[in-house]
Amino acid sequence: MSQPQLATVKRICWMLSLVVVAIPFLFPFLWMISSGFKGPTEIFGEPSLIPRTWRWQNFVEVFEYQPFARQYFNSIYIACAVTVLTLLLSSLAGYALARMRFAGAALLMLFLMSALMVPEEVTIVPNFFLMKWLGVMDTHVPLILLPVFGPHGVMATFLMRQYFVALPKELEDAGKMDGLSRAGIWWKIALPMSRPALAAVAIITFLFSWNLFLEPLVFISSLENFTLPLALSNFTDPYGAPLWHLQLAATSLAVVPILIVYLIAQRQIIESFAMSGVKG
Amino acid sequence: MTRLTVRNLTKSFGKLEVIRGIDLDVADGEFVVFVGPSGCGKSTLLRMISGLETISGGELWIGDRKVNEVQAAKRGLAMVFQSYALYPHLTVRQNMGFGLKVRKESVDEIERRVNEAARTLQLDKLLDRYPRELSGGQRQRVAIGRAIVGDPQVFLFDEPLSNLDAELRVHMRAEIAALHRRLGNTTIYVTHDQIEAMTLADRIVVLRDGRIEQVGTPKELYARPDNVFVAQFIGSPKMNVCPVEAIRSPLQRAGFSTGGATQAGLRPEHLRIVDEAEGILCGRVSISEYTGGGSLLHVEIEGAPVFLVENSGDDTPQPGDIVHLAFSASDLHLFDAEGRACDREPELA
Amino acid sequence: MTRLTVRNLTKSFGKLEVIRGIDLDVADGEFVVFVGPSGCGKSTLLRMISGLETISGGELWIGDRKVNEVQAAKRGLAMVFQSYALYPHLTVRQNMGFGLKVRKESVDEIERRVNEAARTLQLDKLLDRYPRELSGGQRQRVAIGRAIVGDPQVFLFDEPLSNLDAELRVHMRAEIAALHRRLGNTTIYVTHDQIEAMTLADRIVVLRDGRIEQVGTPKELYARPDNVFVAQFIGSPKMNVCPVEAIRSPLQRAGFSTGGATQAGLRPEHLRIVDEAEGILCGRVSISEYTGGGSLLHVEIEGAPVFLVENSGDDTPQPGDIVHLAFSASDLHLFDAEGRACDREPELA
Amino acid sequence: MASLNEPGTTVRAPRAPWLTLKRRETIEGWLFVSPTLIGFLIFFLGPLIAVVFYSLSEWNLLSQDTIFVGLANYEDALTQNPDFWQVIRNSVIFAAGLVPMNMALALALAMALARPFRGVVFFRTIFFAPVVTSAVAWAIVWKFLLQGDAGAVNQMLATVGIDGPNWLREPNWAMAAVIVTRVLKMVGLNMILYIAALQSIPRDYEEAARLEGASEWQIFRMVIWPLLAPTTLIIMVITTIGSFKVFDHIYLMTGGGPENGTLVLAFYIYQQAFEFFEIGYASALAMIMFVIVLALTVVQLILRQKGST
Amino acid sequence: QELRFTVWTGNDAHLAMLNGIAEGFRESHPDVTVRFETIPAGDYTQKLTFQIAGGNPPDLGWMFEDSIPAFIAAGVVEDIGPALRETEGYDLDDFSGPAMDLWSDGDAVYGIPFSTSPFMVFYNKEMFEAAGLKDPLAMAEAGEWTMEAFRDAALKLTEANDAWGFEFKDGEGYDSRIMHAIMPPIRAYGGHAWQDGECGFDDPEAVEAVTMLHGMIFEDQSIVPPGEQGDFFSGSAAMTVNQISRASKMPEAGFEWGIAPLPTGPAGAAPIIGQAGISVFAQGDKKELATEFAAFMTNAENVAVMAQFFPPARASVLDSDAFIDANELIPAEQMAYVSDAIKQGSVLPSHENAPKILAAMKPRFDALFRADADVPATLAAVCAAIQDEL
Ligand SMILES: Nc1ncnc2c1ncn2[C@@H]1O[C@H](COP(=O)(O)OP(=O)(O)OP(=O)(O)O)[C@@H](O)[C@H]1O
Ligand SMILES: Nc1ncnc2c1ncn2[C@@H]1O[C@H](COP(=O)(O)OP(=O)(O)OP(=O)(O)O)[C@@H](O)[C@H]1O
Ligand SMILES: [Mg+2]
Ligand SMILES: [Mg+2]
Repeated sequence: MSQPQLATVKRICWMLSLVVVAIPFLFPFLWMISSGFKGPTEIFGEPSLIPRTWRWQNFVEVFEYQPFARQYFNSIYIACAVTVLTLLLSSLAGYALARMRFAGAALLMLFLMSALMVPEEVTIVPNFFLMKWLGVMDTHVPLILLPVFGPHGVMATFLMRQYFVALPKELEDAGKMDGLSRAGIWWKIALPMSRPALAAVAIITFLFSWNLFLEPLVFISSLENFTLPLALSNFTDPYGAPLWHLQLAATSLAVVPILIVYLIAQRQIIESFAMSGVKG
Repeated sequence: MTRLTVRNLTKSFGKLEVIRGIDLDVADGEFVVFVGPSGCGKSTLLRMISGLETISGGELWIGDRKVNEVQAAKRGLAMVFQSYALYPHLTVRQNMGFGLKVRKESVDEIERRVNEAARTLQLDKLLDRYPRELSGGQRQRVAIGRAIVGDPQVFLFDEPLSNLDAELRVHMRAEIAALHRRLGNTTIYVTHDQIEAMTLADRIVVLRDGRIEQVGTPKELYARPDNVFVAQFIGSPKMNVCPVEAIRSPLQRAGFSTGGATQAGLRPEHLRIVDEAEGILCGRVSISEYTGGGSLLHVEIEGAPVFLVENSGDDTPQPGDIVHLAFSASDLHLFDAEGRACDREPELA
Repeated sequence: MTRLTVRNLTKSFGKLEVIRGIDLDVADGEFVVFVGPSGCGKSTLLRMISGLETISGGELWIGDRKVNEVQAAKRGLAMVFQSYALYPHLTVRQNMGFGLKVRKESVDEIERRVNEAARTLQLDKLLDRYPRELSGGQRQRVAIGRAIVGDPQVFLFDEPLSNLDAELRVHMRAEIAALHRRLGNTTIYVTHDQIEAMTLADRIVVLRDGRIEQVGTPKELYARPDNVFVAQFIGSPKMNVCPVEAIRSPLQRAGFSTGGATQAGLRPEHLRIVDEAEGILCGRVSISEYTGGGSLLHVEIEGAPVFLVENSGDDTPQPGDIVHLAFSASDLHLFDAEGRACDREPELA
Repeated sequence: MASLNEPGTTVRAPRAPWLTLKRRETIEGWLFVSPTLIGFLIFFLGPLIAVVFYSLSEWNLLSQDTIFVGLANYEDALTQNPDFWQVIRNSVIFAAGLVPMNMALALALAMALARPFRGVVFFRTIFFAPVVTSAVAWAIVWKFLLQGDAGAVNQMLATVGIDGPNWLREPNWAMAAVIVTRVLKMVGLNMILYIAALQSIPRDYEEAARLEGASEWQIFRMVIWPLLAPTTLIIMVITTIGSFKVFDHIYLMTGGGPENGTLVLAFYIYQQAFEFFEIGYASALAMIMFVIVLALTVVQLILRQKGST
Repeated sequence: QELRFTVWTGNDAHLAMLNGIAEGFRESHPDVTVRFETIPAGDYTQKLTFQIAGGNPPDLGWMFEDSIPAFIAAGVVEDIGPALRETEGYDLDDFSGPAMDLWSDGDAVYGIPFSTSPFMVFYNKEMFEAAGLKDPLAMAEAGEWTMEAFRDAALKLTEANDAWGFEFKDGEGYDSRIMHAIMPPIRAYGGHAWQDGECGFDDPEAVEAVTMLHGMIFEDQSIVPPGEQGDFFSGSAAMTVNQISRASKMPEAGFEWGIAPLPTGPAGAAPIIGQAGISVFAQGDKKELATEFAAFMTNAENVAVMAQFFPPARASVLDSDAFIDANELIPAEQMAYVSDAIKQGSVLPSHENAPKILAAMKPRFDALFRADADVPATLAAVCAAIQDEL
């Protein structure tokens, strides 16, 4: 075989093996979406990827069973709020830690970093009482505050700091010479220049909030305040038995838009991860 | 009144003392260049003047205002950075107008001054481009434009040309010189390229390790360096320095007195290849580098380190050839054991 | 047998043709330098020779072996990268021994050859350091050391000195030359610095846009460039080129024939400042840059672009002065409308 | 005007103002970090300290009775409760299974997908997609796919003649199943991090090695892998901490069963706190978890220190 | 004023009925509205606890049978006994004795059951015919519907149909419904789960009952085994056990079906009921009003209304023809069995430490439901595991 032919054969084998590895990643999505169209009885029948009868009303029932649209909206707006707040605070603090020489900065950094080692499970109980004391049980306030200020927020701060440290300093010096205040430099120079890092932090933060499960489980009790992860595990009949067809239809509804957004933005997402300090 | 006065200025980063007491007076309109090897504190000193770096000790006066604790933007200076530091998300026009906008100048005024500066620098056609759409030289010019719109009393440049290629560097160097002649602002310019320093400066400040080694006009530094460091730093290729001991007998034979000097220096361009009769020093060519206009010879002289010799004649010696070198008394630099230049009576007299 | 033969070599990246048919013969032991402006394809050509880049068309022979489809490692060459590409996690010793180790040489043999190379390059004391603990020049030397331990037939260098500062560059350049003289391997060296090319090369290959503009010894290129491009590319500061029209009358007055030439070129170092009587060209100094040994004048000649003039005399004209310039006939370069050099009968005769 | 020649003595020389540039910077710095810092103190550090106190008491959430019991909770966990050690064992097995598998797969995928080729985007997307999918959805679907004989996985295995186990019903298989499905869910993130790291390694290294005759494997083993060490360490720390935090996945897939085979620490804490309402005991467990994670992280960081010198 | 009332149903028909009752209450209390808050059943107790501990308790709520003892023990549910006795026309004694057992302690009443639903066998008539078996209802009438008959039927059903013979309640018999799976046979064999702080799982009766179940699962393979799906309602199993509210699922199923009582065992009939009650929370600030509403909701009239979904515990309603005929899905002769079961049935075992007991039991039962399990030993292990909590 000549070199080019050999290369082609190699390429084909290579692609095939990638495809095989991809199956367990891809199949659940296909199966989930297809099952979302099946009736409650068909799900348990002979498995097949294509539903025998397409049960479109699953997707109607999802919204009738519980205030799913409302819950969907809750998840979106909470995730947005968490993302915006996290970006704001983490970039502020990250900027200061990276760029400003102030007494105690190094110590503060260490101090904050210690949070990365503490799982949320550890502090959830006292936070529960804190939220009770603040009178914000069964509201979305804890779901916004805890991610922003908890370990995840610290992680975001750290990532932003890493990125700012690597940014050329001269632009900021130029801003200083131009008469910008610190806040001005941060807002007008540092932030516009750190789009990749902001994007990366925004993505992880959004996902983090979007997928949050323990906190809503603990802090939210009324249906209309549910977020998606809770709602998804809540398609049960009044006695607690799961309504699989609805659950899977709802799961598809929850996952597909995110996947589409991801597909559209995937190049930027990977780039921003690559360009930001996420790599450590 | 844009004299600049520096008194015993010091700067420490933590325990590391980087600027160790600098005294300097820059006259109104003067073009002063800081040179020195990498890490000697040039940028730090400049940044202390600009206000970007705090001052650990000493005093800094701009005009008759002590500015130690004055914010950068309020010192009335403008700075051009090595990387140009153009805001990538703003157009050229916005970049140049940024400082004025921050200072809340009226839109008309900003427009007027940006246009004026753009005309001065021939940037008119580029005003609506983004920095990434500019060539290196154009960026450099925008960076200067941004500095001049603010009408600063003092210009600061930190290695503004080091990101350009050799050709462009020569060109922009001339432009900066022309600009200074036109505007006449007091200017402080940092570079590690001594050719740049020589060609631009009214006075050169040679820094080393946070201290000033010598201050003077380019000619003074070239002709009468205060010490070995300056002697070797100024001029290219650098001055050949060897222990007097190694060449004492040839020198004596030629009638040069060496006094108490322990080191002797000779610039490559001052060494002439001559006949054996006229020759003072004699050595073997180890390498001969053709440079077009001439060639650069590496000459091994017994007992001394390799001497570089610039030969502009067409009859280039080949490696292995024995050559004889001559120089005039005024081109011989003598230094004492500490590297300080020895007084040369012949010239003082 | 380490001749290198390149026949009509081409390379395309997708639709972009980067190397457009190169023919070249490199003799055994020859030191050939590729120069050319950035992006002209120097690195690509070198990488095609090394085997790191596939060959789109044409033939490549090393010795009498056609190596188009031979793996990089089996072509018997070694390469020194611009970034040195020293493995940061390995000591100098391990870096140098890496190639031998992957080729499963015995531990003793590796030890022996690494030590030998280290001695050649004076790296003995650094063998147990990590690359990050070395200075730029030392790293450079290790990179070369890594190349020579494999005892390659051909050395390839891709801008090996461009990360060093000016001083060190001069020094390392000499070292590379010395090494080549000692080892005598066929060497191909890429640089965009024409001084480096001039001083190192047996022959220089000037590339432009994927094509060879001229091949020749440094002297040939300097003295008899084939075209304007080469003329301006070789030599520093670059050759002054102006339309013949602009200086026709002075030339005629001086008795120089211009034939059918449309452009004339004069090197700054070939222009002499003379009395009005001897002067061929006359202009006003706009800038005078002091460079220590001499000065570089920017001379405005009416109707022509600014001429650079190198003046090594001590009596430097000041800006504003009127100067008269002379040059010898052999230093006048004439080019036709396409930029090709016109034959100069006087010299051929 | 004479005074102008001696700036040090001019009458206009002001005394150094209180608000020196340095002080200003410090004040601004603290202002910048204060929102984060205050939030951190209130919602993180405060609670963390509270946990220490809670852990010293016996406290039932429903009845709100609090009794100070000293170290009894710890004693109970460490010496009395047989479940505790099983939980620790499970957590360790979970981490020990998940971390290497995750990292090996992430690295393999990254190596395959770091350089562009036709279809690279497609594959990167597929491998990253589970990361953006909610853990709940992922767990629910896999729970379904992993049913005994009727599940899609076993059906598929059956077509190639393998009689798959009853995945979620046998303790060892259940552990394997939660680990693997968790790896599938999260490996994309590490893959991206590795891709980013690989892309930041100059190609020169690889090419230099290739020129010297190294095989692909040698290039990986002797050049790429050592250069990836810092990234590997970060990923290892993050993944290890993450593996101790896994809660939702297990809650939804196995509920800790069968036979407590997948009962891990995070879930156990949750169970004690929010199913049995034993706040004190749960807090003691949380402290233990904190210490474990802290110790692991410190060990890993020390290894890094050692590795880099 | 507004009363918050937590429920676990999100079913529109249920909520409509509840709102109707609330509307009725407004006749006497025009300024009172009642807001029914749905908390999903799965997390109900937990969320309710959070609300109480979080200082935001509802005024009233539905309570599960398995969580009420803990709530009583913690003192968070109000004793409404005195108030009910004083309420005019409210006949507390009308509630059947066994039904009230769980909800009262002496004179104190901590809740009123609104749903007392017996577990019945649902069966697929078509599959019984295909297996040539006698209808379970007929067997029951003939007194032949014993555990042996049940096991035998399950086996034959499995052989005759492409389906399992029997499915535990909702297919969750190995997970959240362990007690529903094992208690009917244990009781039928004369055993018990625990009594007076003593574990009963390792008594011979219980062992025998569980051994039978184990045999059905792994020897006969007539019960849907762990990890498999064999949904009765989609025709994959011939019999299941469930409460009558599940009859609402049957019209979709598309096969002939019926309900029969639980099979009898050596100890005779042992009907089992599941219960849910209404409690008033002690921390609420409108306890009196809440109590009044609880009384209103569980008076004879409203219990009859609720009977359409929730089998009542009031003897007067149970005996009424209205109740027997109320369920349009279930024929009257089958409803009679339901009625009987309610009156004679006993509630599933409960305990104030129920969550911990169940959690402690669960892993040991996981071990039980394996083909090679040693039943007596495993049950002994169950007892050992839960003894501390009893
Ligand atoms: N922010 C800082 N913290 C600590 N040390 C610093 C800092 N900035 C500079 N230094 C140190 O101060 C010394 C002088 O640095 P400076 O940048 O002024 O040198 P330079 O003369 O500008 O060199 P170059 O020619 O390389 O730009 C160096 O040793 C440098 O390491
Ligand atoms: N992998 C590649 N894919 C596409 N185009 C490439 C690739 N490598 C090089 N090129 C293009 O080929 C041309 C020649 O590149 P090359 O690196 O050989 O230039 P060079 O002469 O070495 O320049 P420099 O002096 O800047 O190193 C450039 O236009 C470059 O953009
Ligand atoms: Mg500097
Ligand atoms: Mg190149």
